Amino acid sequence: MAEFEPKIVAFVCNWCTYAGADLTGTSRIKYASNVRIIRFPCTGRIDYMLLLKAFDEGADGIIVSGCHPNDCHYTSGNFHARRRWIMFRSLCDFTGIDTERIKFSWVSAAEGAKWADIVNATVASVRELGPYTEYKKVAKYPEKEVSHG
Amino acid sequence: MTLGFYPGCSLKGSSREYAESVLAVAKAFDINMEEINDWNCCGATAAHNMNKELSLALPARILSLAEKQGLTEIVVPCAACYSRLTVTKYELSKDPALKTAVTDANGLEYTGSVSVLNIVQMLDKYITPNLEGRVVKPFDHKVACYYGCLLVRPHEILKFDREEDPQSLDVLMLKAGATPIDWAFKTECCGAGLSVSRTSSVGRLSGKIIGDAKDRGAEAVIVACPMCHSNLDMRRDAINSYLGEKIDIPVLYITQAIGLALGLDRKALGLQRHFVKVSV
Amino acid sequence: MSKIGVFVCHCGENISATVDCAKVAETAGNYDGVAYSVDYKYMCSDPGQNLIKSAIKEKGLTGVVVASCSPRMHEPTFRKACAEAGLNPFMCEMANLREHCSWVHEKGEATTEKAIDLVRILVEKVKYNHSLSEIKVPVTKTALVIGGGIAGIQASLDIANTGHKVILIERDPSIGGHMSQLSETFPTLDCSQCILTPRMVEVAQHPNITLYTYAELESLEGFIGNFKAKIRRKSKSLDEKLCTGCGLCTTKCPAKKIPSEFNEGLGKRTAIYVPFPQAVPNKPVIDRINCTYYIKGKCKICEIVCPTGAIRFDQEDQIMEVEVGAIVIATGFTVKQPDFFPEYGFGKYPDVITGLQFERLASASGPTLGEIRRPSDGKIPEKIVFLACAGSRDPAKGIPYCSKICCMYIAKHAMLYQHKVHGGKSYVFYMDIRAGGKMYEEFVRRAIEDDGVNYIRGRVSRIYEKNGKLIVDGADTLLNAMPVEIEADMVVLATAGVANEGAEELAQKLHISYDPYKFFAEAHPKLKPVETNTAGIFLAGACQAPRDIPESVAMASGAAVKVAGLFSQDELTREPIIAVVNRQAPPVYSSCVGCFLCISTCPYQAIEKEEIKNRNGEVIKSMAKVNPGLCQGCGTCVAFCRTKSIDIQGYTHEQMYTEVMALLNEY
Amino acid sequence: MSSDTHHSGISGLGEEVLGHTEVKVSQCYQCGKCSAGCPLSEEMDYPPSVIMRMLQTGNPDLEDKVLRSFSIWVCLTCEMCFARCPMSIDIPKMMDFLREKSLNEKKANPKAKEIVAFHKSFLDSIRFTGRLYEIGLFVDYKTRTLKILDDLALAPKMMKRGKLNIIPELIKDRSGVAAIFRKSNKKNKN
Repeated sequence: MAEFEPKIVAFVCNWCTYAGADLTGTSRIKYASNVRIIRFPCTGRIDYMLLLKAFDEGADGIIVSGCHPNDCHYTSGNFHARRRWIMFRSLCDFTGIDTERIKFSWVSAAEGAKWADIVNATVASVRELGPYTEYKKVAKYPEKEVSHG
Repeated sequence: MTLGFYPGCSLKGSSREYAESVLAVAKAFDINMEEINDWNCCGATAAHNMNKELSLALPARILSLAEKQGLTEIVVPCAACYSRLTVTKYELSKDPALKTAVTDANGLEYTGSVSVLNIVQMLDKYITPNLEGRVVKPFDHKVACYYGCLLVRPHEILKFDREEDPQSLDVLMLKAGATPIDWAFKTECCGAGLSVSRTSSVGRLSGKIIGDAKDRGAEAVIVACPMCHSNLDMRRDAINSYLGEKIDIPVLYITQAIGLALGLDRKALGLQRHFVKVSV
Repeated sequence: MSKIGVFVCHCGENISATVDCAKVAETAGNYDGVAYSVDYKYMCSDPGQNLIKSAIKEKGLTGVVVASCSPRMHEPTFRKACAEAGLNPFMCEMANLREHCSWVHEKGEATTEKAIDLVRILVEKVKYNHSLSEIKVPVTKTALVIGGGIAGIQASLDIANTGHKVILIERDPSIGGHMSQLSETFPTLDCSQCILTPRMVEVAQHPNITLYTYAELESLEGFIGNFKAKIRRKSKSLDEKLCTGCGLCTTKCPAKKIPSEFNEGLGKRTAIYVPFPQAVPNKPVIDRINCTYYIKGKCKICEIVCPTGAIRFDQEDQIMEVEVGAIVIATGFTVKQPDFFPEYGFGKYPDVITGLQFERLASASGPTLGEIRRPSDGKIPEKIVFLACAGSRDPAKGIPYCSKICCMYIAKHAMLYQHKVHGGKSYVFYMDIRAGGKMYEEFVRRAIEDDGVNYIRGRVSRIYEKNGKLIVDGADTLLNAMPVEIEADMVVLATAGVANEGAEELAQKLHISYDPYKFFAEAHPKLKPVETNTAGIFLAGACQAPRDIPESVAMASGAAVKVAGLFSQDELTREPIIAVVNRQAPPVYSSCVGCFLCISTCPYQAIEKEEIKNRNGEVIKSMAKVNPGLCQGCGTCVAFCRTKSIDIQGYTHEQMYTEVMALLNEY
Repeated sequence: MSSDTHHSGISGLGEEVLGHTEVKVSQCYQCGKCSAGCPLSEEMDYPPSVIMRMLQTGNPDLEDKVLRSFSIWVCLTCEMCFARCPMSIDIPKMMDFLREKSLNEKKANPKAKEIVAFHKSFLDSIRFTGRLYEIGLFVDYKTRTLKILDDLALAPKMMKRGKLNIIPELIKDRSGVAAIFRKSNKKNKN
């Protein structure tokens, strides 16, 4: 039987992590192809409702990644993102959304290898957790089969 | 208070004065040293030279026995045993498959909960804080503190002192009233495991060490390892013939030197057992 | 109904080697709203761009998705092509099939599927793109150059000579940098000071350059063309206008035993001091940490002897604000210091020194007036050993990179030693000799063949002192790794070139990126070597990586041209990726409820309160308004807005939600 | 990681070394700092950096020479090379592996006869008593090497100073220790 291939959505900032992932490419470092990157100007722009939307649409795991603390291109966007993540995580825990499926990290424009490591680690851990069919239950949707190619 | 104690083979045989001095110093500070029941040899250099699994299984048995006995901290005065035990803990903690293979071979439970102290760590933790005021006969000599290999290397695993120009023994000796000298062979190898099988190499390697200590005016060499001691002391003839001169600087275990500073009986510290007469 | 064109690039084989480009184009062609889809070998080439342009015209495309490399590489290229064909450039988006897909995954179906997904996301996004117009901003035609070493000096002069104003700030009391410390320079052996000092004087006298020494950047705001920099002018305890630079104070100062930074600790200086005789400006500063008056509350000898009464003990640091349009960073590098080489006894044995210290010994202006004398007892070393790669190419010590300049300066040092100490013996322990550069290899050969420097291929294990000699334990790897022991009188370590202390903080103040070694990051390793990722901020010299003098100078001139290019325009256009508050005609006006959370969160103070008044002049609503000149488009306000009234162009709610939905709802 | 091996371009003995010790011979850039600091380097037929180079070649003849070398036996695992290696290559660990392999393939260098004999005598002593029995070790070692006269003067001096036990210290669970030997030896017979 084919191994479960989780769908991972990555919300990344343009200046650090997107550029870092570019560097992964220019360095030809290979990583799991399960991830799809969505580019934001800054992690500060990321409205966390988007994360719920991603789960709602069938994502099994999520990466949110931006600049390291103090390195934000816009000074403080990543601090807002981090603070918001702390709040959001406790809200998720409260409502029963599996926060183990959300990986929050910093990857700078110089950390191409780190980006590959984070993607691989996230894919491996989400693969372990299995398809996120639970979300529909948590979100009180009528249960229906979610297919995973 | 009570501490676990793993003497190792040398301390029961050719280096029994080390054991005697460790116990004498511990006793002076009301520390009870509880020996691990039915302990075995750690396998030393021979085991890891010949057979990796054996080199981990033997130390693991010792650690398992200590656990069984309810000991949380064991003192391992022999630097070689200390190295083997610490390396084993490290290897088993990072490789679960290896841990299974080893516990399987041993037939004993192993959790890795016992912490392993070398002699300097033990002295630093339990003796040094109370040493001041107890020194009745300051060890007023110029000493060359010799660390050898296995007390400080590999740093990644042992995480003890620093690899180049370590200081922990020097600091201890300073507190015992000695004047530690700055010298160049603190961590050079004495020849260790080749003592019997290739005595000529030992003469050369240990010769450089004793020679440098002498050149810089040391009146005693301080060690914390029975292998170092036996090479620098028992192999003095080979050393002297390599150097082409007769050097009679004595080699003392750190616990013997501290024992002397505490005013303990020379015989209780086993000084009469040395090959090179301890004149200091 | 959208009419979108999809253009899938093979990038030679960079994409097509692992992605089935034809299949991507074919699949995309079937999506709703896609009017045209094609794959082509080089989309960025002229024919490739023409393909896009003609499709826009012929098919009447309303949106374009180019599936090729990273938008960070070619977004401007393709947006310009669209504009040329009459399509609003912001109707063009890029799917990153190369860096994020073909280069990082193995060939296979999964990789092609990912490529298809990436294209689909952007096809859906572009449906919600809007035509945007670029924003015009004015340009302040003054440049700020940070750092007054050779790179900063060159950049300042080049910019100033194009007729633009330059503000040059230097953290030390004098400009000159490391180059002023050097003895002679490779491969010509011309005297460093002789070629540098005229330039230093030129800087001081140039009508377009304002020089502030003993000054550091405090903070920076704004954006390309419109920066506001705060500069801290550290107190020199001196009224510079009154000081004539006579130097009487420095001769009378009683605190004479302070290690001289200029002489790398090998010489001494006073507490009130001019770092070196050729300093620019040639006026002293008081080093308050070592000044007797500041320590003990009395002394003031300098004040008593000063003929013009220029000493100011109560002078305070000044913060001044300047407006500049561009910034050149030229802060240079430093070398690794003691404790980093315990096995070499660096810091423990006075005769184990750094290359920079050797420069001072060899320099005619140095503490030994150019005679090679060892620091411990002043003797001339009969045997000297040079160690290459002291710290460099040493991952165990955290420096995997090659410091690049050492091979050359070691050859120079050994050569200078041989020239100055007749009959002396010199040894160089090296791993590889990296002498790439004009006349460089020839120079090294000269050291070996003509000057008799002994090169030994091997790294030294340790150095210890014995009977006044430094015993160097090495091995000759070209002779079966035979042990080599040299009894030397002096050892010179070619210590690794590393980023300046504080480089990280400076990068954070400037909002530029830096690499893991804290060297500042260029925008593109090949094509944008002097640009940073922040528009309007440029790099020169060794702050970007270890560099020698010719490279630093070339880079500085490069940065200067970039600045001059920028200043040749009266207005700049900026991408309209900025926040907007929704607003409609009365009676709705806006969904903004005037909580102004956005104002408190905006890092650029770009949002203000606006009062909407009725015809009678009565305030009927108070709402947020974005100043497009100040907004940098980070979008922090967007995530904060409780009523979703503020949105960011190019990354709107509609666009981002669409991307998420498009990604997971497969066709 | 197996994929790591696959991409490393290391073959033969170097690959085995990687598999058993995580030491990647291609990491060595031949600076020679190990050989420069090795206390036994001058007694070796191939100093440590040369051993690394031989393994890098993947040449079977050179690999055979490594296993038959005297170097691997005279190495004291003093860890100096590892401590100072700029690439943090764990040479001592690799040496352990090479010794074990050399022994298993009966390639131990004849010059190392005494060293090997000593290790064997040492292990035998523990195998049977659980602890090191020094007289037993000496006797056993001397019968293995026929070096009867060496160190003969040492024993009485040690005896006089109470440094030699006439009777071996026997641990109770000798069968337990013997079992450890048996199980660990399954894979390699020595």
